[in-house]
Amino acid sequence: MSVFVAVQCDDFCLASEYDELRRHSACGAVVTFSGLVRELSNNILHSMTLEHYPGMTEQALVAIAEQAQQRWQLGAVHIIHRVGTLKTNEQIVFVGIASAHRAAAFAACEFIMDYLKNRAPFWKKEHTAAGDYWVEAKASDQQALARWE
Amino acid sequence: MSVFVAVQCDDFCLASEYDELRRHSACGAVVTFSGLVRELSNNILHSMTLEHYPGMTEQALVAIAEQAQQRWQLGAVHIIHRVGTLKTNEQIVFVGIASAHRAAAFAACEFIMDYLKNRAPFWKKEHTAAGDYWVEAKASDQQALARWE
Amino acid sequence: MIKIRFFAALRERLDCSQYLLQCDSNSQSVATVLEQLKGHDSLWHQELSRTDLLCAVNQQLVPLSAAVRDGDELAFFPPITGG
Amino acid sequence: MIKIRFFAALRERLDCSQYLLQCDSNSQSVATVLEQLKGHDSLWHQELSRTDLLCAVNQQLVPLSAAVRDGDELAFFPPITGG
Repeated sequence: MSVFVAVQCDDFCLASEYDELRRHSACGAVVTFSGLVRELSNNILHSMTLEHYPGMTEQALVAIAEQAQQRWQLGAVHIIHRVGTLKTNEQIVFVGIASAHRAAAFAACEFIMDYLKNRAPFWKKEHTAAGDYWVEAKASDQQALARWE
Repeated sequence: MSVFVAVQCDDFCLASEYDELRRHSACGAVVTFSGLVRELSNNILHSMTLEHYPGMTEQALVAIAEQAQQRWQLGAVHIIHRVGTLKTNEQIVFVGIASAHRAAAFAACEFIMDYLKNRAPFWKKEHTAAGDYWVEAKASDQQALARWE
Repeated sequence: MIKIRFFAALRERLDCSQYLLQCDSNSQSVATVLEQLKGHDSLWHQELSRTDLLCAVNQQLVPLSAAVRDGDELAFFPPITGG
Repeated sequence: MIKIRFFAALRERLDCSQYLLQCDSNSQSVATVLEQLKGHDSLWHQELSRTDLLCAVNQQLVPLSAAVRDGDELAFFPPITGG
């Protein structure tokens, strides 16, 4: 089982991550999640800035990966989260899982995203035509944790 | 909502599929599943041949994509399934979903794989040191459908 | 005529991928056709009696109670193992 | 000394990212420290009274009942919105 975690300003390349994940030859399933800066329907979002708590973020991501590893049989877990200013359609976050079986790969990938959304210290500030504002936490993200408990 | 379905001998490129999926600018989430020919622990698997029912397979995949589309708000669905002879670690199947929200993207991707495993007419024959044999259907694949009903 | 197709392990065991069946009535159930096919010989009888057999009429999965009409394509195959 | 850090909207509203607090006792709860910080002024009192405030001691999420010791790093921040 290998864990790779990165917090970075630079963009990431899904293809490179996938190529590493599929190298685990006992793994028949690779699931990836990519989170992107979404263009809002009213089109007022210009960009967003991601703030984080350096040091704590990396530890939190490793802890989340390890929790997933304890619950499911996984070959590899990759988590990348970007910080800094990102424009519409840019990549924010990547989670990739390699596992022998698809059910474990899907569950671990969704589990990691649900925990990351609640436990990894990142905050989004949106820059819009109407001004800058901090994104409010969503109740749905908190509720998403319930099913894993 | 766009649906793309392919049944082909040729390999596919995850990066190209992903680049198309993330073009849906209202989508904040892209989930991909890749199924690979798994190296068995006893290392006896040389390759496998995938047989299918030409005509029916394409229809079945489109029908599964449409069912997913009816259940969740999706921006794009891509399904690619290979046929012919594949070696260890080669890609067999790809399902990619773009959606506004991650929960829908995860659910639709897993739903499509669960239905594909039971409803799309593909059959695997494994070529091993001990001879060739048809893969037996797994009870776990049938059980996986239950939660969607 | 009904065009009958067999796939995968079933195709290999019957050593037959296509079979044209003379159609007496306008409409009959898949189950009726299956009984006719079982009469072919003891091997066919055994293979086509498997309870896990799947069937499709005009490339749509259907239960054995479904109707088959003259000109239809009927297919039998073992449980699916793709993906 | 306890090193206190604020992040995101809280950091902006307090206009403060770091704050060093003289530590009187060897060990105290996060809640006790929080009460001390609220005494800073009415703005701090208001902002640090929010019920959705999260806190970390030495970069681990903890409840307000957790202990803080001399030399620890204590952080307060609003609910997380990454991913």
